[in-house]
Amino acid sequence: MKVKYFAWVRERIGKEEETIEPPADVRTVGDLIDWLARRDESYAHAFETPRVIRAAIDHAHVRSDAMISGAREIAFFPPMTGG
Amino acid sequence: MKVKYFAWVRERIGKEEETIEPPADVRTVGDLIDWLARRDESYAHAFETPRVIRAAIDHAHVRSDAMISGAREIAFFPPMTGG
Amino acid sequence: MTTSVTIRIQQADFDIAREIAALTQHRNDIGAVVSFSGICRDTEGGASIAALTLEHYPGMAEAEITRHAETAMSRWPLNGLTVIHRVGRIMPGENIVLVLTASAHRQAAFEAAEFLMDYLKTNAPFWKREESAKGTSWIEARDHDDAAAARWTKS
Amino acid sequence: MTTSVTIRIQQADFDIAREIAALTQHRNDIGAVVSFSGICRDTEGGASIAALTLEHYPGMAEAEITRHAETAMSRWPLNGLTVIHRVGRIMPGENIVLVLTASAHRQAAFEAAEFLMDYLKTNAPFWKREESAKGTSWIEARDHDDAAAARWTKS
Repeated sequence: MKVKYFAWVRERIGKEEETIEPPADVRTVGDLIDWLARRDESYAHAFETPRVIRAAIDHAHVRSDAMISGAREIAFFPPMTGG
Repeated sequence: MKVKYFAWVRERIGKEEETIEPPADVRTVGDLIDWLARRDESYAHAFETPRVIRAAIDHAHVRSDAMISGAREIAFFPPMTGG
Repeated sequence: MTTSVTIRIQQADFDIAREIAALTQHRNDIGAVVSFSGICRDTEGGASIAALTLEHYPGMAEAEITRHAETAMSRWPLNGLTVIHRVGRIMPGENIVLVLTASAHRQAAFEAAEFLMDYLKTNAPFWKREESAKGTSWIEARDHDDAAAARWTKS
Repeated sequence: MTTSVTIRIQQADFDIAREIAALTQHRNDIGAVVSFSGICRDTEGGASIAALTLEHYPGMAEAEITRHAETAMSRWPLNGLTVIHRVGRIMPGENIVLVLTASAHRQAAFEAAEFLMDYLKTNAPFWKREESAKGTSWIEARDHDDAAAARWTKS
């Protein structure tokens, strides 16, 4: 599945997007955050405060307990500050 | 004192303004409406429903119990429909 | 904070973009501008209308709008506001009234604009007469405009 | 009642007068147009800023705004609405966002514009980075924006 990062999540990880293949036991958005955070220091830094991370699956906001199976695109970003 | 009329009050009375000298026992805006309504049929028609008549003394909204002594200009008009 | 206030009663149409530019130019402390334009509709209460004629009480109209503008400025942190009310004959599709409010924050700009419009509807001495196929008649005040204005009265 | 909806995300500035004209032309059933323009201020939380850079999530930003536009149209009797959000580098005094709502009645136009702005602030995937003398930093979301958006949720 494709993962996208925005704002300071993107800056900390150092990339805009990537394709990942998480193991089968990574079932929810929260699981995916934990799994990504263990990859290296950049990811750990980006996801150090999971509480403030927002997520979207296929362009719709989701909570951390949302299931990721079937997702084409998952995005992680900080709270939004548009408008 | 000068009296001004607007909208259908003006149309019914048939004049925009006039100078009047009410007797001393005409003390309030309500008294003045009663006194004017007795003048002739046009005034009676204009003031036939005193409840809907709005009044202003010297450019400020007043209620029917407001005293008219000292007023330079008194205006009568229907409820406002601007905006 | 300087506050610029513009109040005009005029026959001529207004240009919203020009009025916004006048309110915001040469300053960078404004974060939010709300504009309300009231437009003449071609129906009123279900009946088709050909035109409106707006009558006002010169002197008092300006005084009432100024008083409410001062109330708005004391109640909300505004950088400026503009009220333009047209009078005379106005055709469907044409502008009737413009209220502009500018503030650092959106909530203040929205609330002040609503407050000014609610009071213009109920307290500013303007009267609308409509022309239709049945002749001309004065538009009646609506109770829900009074109710809208009453919500700004502190209890 | 036909409803015209325009949603754009663009680098270029917008022209409020042109957008209002596009929303209202060739129709005489609109009685009220509310516009909200959000403008880049030269201070943010007391500190001076030199510029903002707006980042967005292409695809999702349009989808979110469209979703909220549809909610607004189902909740209020609107003749049309326009949302334009700029992205890229924006200097103090420049426009950031425009929301226009048109309705037969002023209350609907005001409420729908406030609703859309509150949701844009909290739910639309845009992020502001500010440039100041101290370097660049991401602007933090404010709790009172979440509170403002929450008031539209039916309980």
